[in-house]
Amino acid sequence: MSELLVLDDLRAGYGAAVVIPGLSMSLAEGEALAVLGRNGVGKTTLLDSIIGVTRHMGGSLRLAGRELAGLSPERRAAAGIGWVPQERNIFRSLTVEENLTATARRGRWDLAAVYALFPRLQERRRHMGNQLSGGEQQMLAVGRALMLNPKVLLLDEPTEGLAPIIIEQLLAAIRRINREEGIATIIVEQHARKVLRVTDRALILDRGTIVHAAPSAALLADPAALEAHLGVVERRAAPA
Amino acid sequence: MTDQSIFLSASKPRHDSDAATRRALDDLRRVGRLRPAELLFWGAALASFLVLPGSHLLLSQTAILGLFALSLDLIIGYAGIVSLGHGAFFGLGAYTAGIVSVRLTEEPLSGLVLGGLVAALAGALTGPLLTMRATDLSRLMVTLGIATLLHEGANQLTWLTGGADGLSGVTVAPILGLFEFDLIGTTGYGYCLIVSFVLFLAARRVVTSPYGLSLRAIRDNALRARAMGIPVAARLVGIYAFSAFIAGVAGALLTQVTMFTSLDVLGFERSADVLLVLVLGGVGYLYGGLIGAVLFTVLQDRLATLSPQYWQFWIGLILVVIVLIGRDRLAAVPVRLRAGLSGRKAAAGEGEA
Amino acid sequence: MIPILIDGIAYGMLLFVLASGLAVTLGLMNFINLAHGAFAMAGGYVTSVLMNSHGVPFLVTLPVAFVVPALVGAVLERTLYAPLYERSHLDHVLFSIGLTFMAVSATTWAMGSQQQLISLPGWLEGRFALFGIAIGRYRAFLIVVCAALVVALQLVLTRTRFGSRLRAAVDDRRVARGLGIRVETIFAATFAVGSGLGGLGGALGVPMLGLDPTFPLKYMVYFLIVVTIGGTAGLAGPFLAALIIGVADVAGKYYLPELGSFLITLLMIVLLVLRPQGLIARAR
Amino acid sequence: MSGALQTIGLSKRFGGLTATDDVSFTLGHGARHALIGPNGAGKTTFINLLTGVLSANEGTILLEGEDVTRMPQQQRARRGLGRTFQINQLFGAMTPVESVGLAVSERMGGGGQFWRRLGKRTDIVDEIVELLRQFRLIEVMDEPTARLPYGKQRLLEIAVALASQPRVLLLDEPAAGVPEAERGELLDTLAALPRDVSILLIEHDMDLVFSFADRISVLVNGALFAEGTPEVMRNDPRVQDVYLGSDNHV
Amino acid sequence: ASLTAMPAAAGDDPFRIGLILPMTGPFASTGKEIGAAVRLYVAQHGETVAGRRIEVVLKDDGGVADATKRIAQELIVHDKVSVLAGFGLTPLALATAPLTVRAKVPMVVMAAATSAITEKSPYVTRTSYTTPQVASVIARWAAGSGIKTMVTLVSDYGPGLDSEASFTRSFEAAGGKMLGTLRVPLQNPDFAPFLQKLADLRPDGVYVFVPSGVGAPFMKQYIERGLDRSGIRLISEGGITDDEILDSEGDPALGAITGFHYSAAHDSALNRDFVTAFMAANPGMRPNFMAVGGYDGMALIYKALEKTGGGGDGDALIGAMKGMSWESPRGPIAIDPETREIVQNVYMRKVERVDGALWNVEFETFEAVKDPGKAPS
Ligand SMILES: Nc1ncnc2c1ncn2[C@@H]1O[C@H](COP(=O)(O)OP(=O)(O)OP(=O)(O)O)[C@@H](O)[C@H]1O
Ligand SMILES: Nc1ncnc2c1ncn2[C@@H]1O[C@H](COP(=O)(O)OP(=O)(O)OP(=O)(O)O)[C@@H](O)[C@H]1O
Ligand SMILES: [Mg+2]
Ligand SMILES: [Mg+2]
Repeated sequence: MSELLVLDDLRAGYGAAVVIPGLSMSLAEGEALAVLGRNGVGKTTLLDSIIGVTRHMGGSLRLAGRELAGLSPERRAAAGIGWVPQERNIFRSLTVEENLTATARRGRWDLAAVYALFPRLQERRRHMGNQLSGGEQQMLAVGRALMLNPKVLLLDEPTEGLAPIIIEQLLAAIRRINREEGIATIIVEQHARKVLRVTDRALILDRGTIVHAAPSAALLADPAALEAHLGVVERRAAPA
Repeated sequence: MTDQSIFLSASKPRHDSDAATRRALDDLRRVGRLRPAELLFWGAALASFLVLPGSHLLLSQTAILGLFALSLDLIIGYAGIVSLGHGAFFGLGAYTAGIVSVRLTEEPLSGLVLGGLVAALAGALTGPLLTMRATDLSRLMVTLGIATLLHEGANQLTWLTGGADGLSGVTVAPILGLFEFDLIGTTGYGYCLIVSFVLFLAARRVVTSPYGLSLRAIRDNALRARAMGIPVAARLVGIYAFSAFIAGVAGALLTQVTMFTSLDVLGFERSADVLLVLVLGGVGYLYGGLIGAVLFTVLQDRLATLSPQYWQFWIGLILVVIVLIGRDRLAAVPVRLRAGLSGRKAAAGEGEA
Repeated sequence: MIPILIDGIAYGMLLFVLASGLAVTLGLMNFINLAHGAFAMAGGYVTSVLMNSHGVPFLVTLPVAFVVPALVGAVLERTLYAPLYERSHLDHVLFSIGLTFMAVSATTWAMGSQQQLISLPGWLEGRFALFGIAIGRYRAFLIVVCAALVVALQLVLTRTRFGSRLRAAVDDRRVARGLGIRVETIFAATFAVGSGLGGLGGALGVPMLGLDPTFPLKYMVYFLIVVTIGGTAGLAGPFLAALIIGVADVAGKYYLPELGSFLITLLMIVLLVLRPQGLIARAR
Repeated sequence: MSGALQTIGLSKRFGGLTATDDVSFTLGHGARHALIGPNGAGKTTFINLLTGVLSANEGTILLEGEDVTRMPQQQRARRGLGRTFQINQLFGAMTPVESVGLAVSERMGGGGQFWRRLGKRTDIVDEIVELLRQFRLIEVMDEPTARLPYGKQRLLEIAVALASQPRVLLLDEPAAGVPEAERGELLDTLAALPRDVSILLIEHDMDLVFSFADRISVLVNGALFAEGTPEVMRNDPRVQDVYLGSDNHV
Repeated sequence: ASLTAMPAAAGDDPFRIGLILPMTGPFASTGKEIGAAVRLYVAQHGETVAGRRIEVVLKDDGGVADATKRIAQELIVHDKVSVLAGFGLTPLALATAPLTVRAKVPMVVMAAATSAITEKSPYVTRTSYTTPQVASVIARWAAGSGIKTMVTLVSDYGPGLDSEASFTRSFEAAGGKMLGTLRVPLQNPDFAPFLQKLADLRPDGVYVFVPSGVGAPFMKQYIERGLDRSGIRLISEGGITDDEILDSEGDPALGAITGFHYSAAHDSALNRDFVTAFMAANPGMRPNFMAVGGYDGMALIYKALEKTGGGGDGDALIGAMKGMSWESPRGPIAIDPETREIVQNVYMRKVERVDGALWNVEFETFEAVKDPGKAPS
């Protein structure tokens, strides 16, 4: 597998605030990477910096050998990055269908394919973006990114607000996309266990730096690490 | 940590919580804290009265303009309502005071108060039009429209307002029967200063009160404010009427020191000027209007002598430049003065819709 | 009755022609551009100067009256307007009023404060009878031009992806860029078109309104009323609004003269209070 | 007897779509009730109807027995109906202290007072601090909310709702965006609320739902589909294939 | 005399004239014309009168009443002016008039035209004109030239209404019949409804009073609707063909019949010199009724000062002004001793093209017209 996306000492933040002091990682074609971490450690900032909507402060990032550092977000998107922002940011004055088609690029993922994955969206396709339920917006955000037919998918908490059954379908779909279409994926998630099941490798961030990197399977089987870095413990039933 | 109800905990504060409590108090009070720079400002105002007798006439009009701009700051900076027609209230106050003097009494204070009240009433009546699901644009146009109606109305009701010729025959008795309005304008200026100061204190109290906080909240996110039980519409109308009151008093002051009033008090130019004044001084910290008025008067003087025909050009240029540089960034330049006066972190956000 | 109606429609068309550009910049791009009148004025001067000083025929000047303001608009957009999209509406108002003031003085300086008047080609002068009703030729001409404009613009906005990309960019610049929309280009183009339309409107307005440097301020309210009442969903709204206002105004002044000067303002206030988003609003 | 909150034949239509379909539902006093259902089932709409953000086409809403169907939001809130939003609704320019403080002072009827000064009453301040501590917001309490990381904002969202001391609390996916680790604490906080506060929880995190709720209703296509104890619901095959899916997370 | 606010050099005691004009804002053109005329007068007649050095202190009030009042006050208190002059609009004059009573300072109104102004203070006099003065003459002329029925079409504001009232009074007094009164809002791009009404009413003639800027588009639309060929005669107050903008109004203005107290085309040696000198000193500008008002205002002050032998006392000056009469570019004029109002000829004019430019050519004169607005004493 060839390296598709390579970050080399990437530094980024907002205004004067450095959130990512220098991060290096790489992602192979068709590989799925989980990015974990507590609140505010810089997961979103990492994804936003890859698509280029934060302040670039140094370092390089290459997509299929092409330097992105200098490029505007729209150029990076064109270069093959599909982005699902954390807060979904559905275009409220576009219909569901317009949301999907406005930014679409030719490829395997077209309206039919997205509607097949999320039949719900088809039922709602005349609705305005702000007339959707939280989960529907989430589906739309994912569908919108897929319609870009990207080389790399950036998913910022894509399962948030989705019903369990939909989550299963989505994660399965993502898995399939990696395997069959060779699209690489970075998933930021709160539910460590859920994503570790469907990703190849996992990174744990703290204060914008990688504090733990391991194959997903290994991390899944290592409660100690999860506990240490994420404070995740087997839940006891609540009192009362 | 959660072994007991959070609702009881207020009664038994923890030892480790003192530091936190202090920080919280600090944060809450920072808006209301009286800053030395404020004393400085009013000191300067007083000094201008004693030191510059020659400019009392001009200073009176500056003070009036400042008071007017302050009232606009209340709705733009604190209620987040953009208005192109605030002149309506100024004009109402001006005409009321004039008509009171012509028909009822020449005693100034009654004209002043009535002017304010009539404007406030108008504010309370028109306020609701601006609160229901209105957008910035619709507010802009509705306020503008209301001002236009008043202007046209005043133009038509010649028997009451004197129409386009203006309302002459306004005479004002000595204030409290003691201080007569003199040609040099000393009484007038003193009068304007005191009234402005009192109303400023009132406004300051309002914006630093829980009421003021709720206004900031509404401007920020009305949906959440409602869910909190805040009667959004009522609060907005309240501040709008209060602002109208101040604008009305300002108008009344103008009529009384000029002993005349005419349609231009209701004109679009007034509303535009006062907006400019406020922007010159900075929106959202109450002193903007007052400081802006001083700057504006100086500018007007300089520019008008510089190139009378084209002074509008320079005013325009100033506006453009101010906006391009960014009003918040400009405001950050004299950080000390501004922070001193407002006590607001830049982070607390510029005050506009 | 009928003549009044026709006059009203024609007046409405005039209003629409003047406001169509604003319907683009304000309506679609959500920039409260009070300086719209300045672009209209530019178009007007282009036409009057070309006709009076260079004897160019009226129809030939119209395209120029579109192109010149469009170019000016494009340049200003890149240099001055672009940084302000993200800013508050108050900033838009202040900035564009300032720009208007500058335009007014600058024009007074360059062109003098006197009225610019142009004489129309004979075939647009006077009136002709249709089913026994005398209609001003020029007014009829306006009606045709507007109808064409609306249809064309509406098609571009609804039938092409341009429309949805534009609205997406307006809704959320940051994410739109992140999804590959060339926001800068789209905005520049749209703004240029808006300014061009403004210019065209100004040019078409000269024969009826005359033209002098105070034009942008004198008619600002009219542009704004049309777009605000019409709503920001596209051009259909403003078109409808212009018709309503035109007819209401003419009829009002004819049948209830004493209300004459209040009618439109009242109408506007009522409509805006009932429908703050305008007649044809975009779902929000 | 009518519970803390009750609806009778409640319906809401958006154009052709029936988002809430003749829902008759009772939230018992001191209930720990969860409302689950597929995306777009109508859960948020239901809450928006209860709180008055949307007005119903048909049906009645009773709050503590009182008909509030036509009552504006703020009045329902003042009668003790509190909520959190699925998508954060916060005061971006205000600090957590101010946000929570506002809620508290409004509850104490202070918001209408334009003469009092902020931060005069220390008992209010103590309450604010205590609440912020519980939600781990102390260290960011004087930062502008807009600058807080999303997770912190989620927590503030709940803290603000609690500050109004609602008698009936409607939580719309409170855990969404809260990291797994902190969910436990969130859950504990909710569990620690006084028993007489009645809570309706909407959540897609089944671990949370099952450990919190003593009763669960399932909403599908706007209509009540099933209701019962967690055990019953978890093993109800119909619920599994419309909502839970194959592995039901416990 | 320098047009500045410079205080006089120590020692000599100049005679200061406070000139308040709208130099900025929508009425700036008024200030421009008057300012230019005043400058011209001083240039032509020297800087010293009866031994006093004349110093004109020019201030801009932007056409806003409270500014005018304030400036007048400052001029009196600080600059110690002996005469106030200028006043571009009625409200500006009315705002200041009461002040002159207190300060005993004469006030020469050079532009404002509402009749009542001179009644507000015994120190006010005027060198412009009054609306009724002109309107009444036009009415008499119309009645006298076979027009039986009229309609008035005026801008809906003070001056317009004054004009309408006084025209109606005089026209009916002269036996004519009014068929209706049309009032056009100031902000009104489209005259269609009013012109339609006019056409419906079918009068012999229509009397029009609109601000000068509005004149051109009005006449254009008047012609567009073919009313010029409908037999309704268009007769207007002179403002509609204001000399300053007349030439730019183009063909639509040709043949327009107006009545006014001054035309730059007035046929007299004095006027020809005045116009030539004025246009030489101010390229691209043509003196209009404002200019002549300012010119004559200065003349009045100069003559009064000579009469008082340099005495600056207010009562003496106003006394000297009363009954003053002299030859002005507009023809013979005088100040009515009772009312302090100007008495002057009013002319009927027709717009004609004279060697390439449009001019108001006078064809009939009504001599020594007093202001009918005042009770005839
Ligand atoms: N717009 C902004 N301006 C300034 N600082 C910001 C901004 N957005 C985020 N930050 C800071 O950057 C840091 C990282 O935030 P980020 O949202 O990337 O964390 P995260 O891991 O995505 O958190 P979460 O799990 O809650 O989404 C936080 O400390 C936050 O305060
Ligand atoms: N303003 C609106 N106009 C039209 N349809 C709407 C509107 N708001 C919501 N809907 C539709 O109503 C249905 C119910 O929406 P709701 O937000 O209540 O679902 P939900 O149960 O909260 O879903 P989720 O679990 O994804 O939040 C959705 O299908 C949505 O498309
Ligand atoms: Mg994040
Ligand atoms: Mg929901």
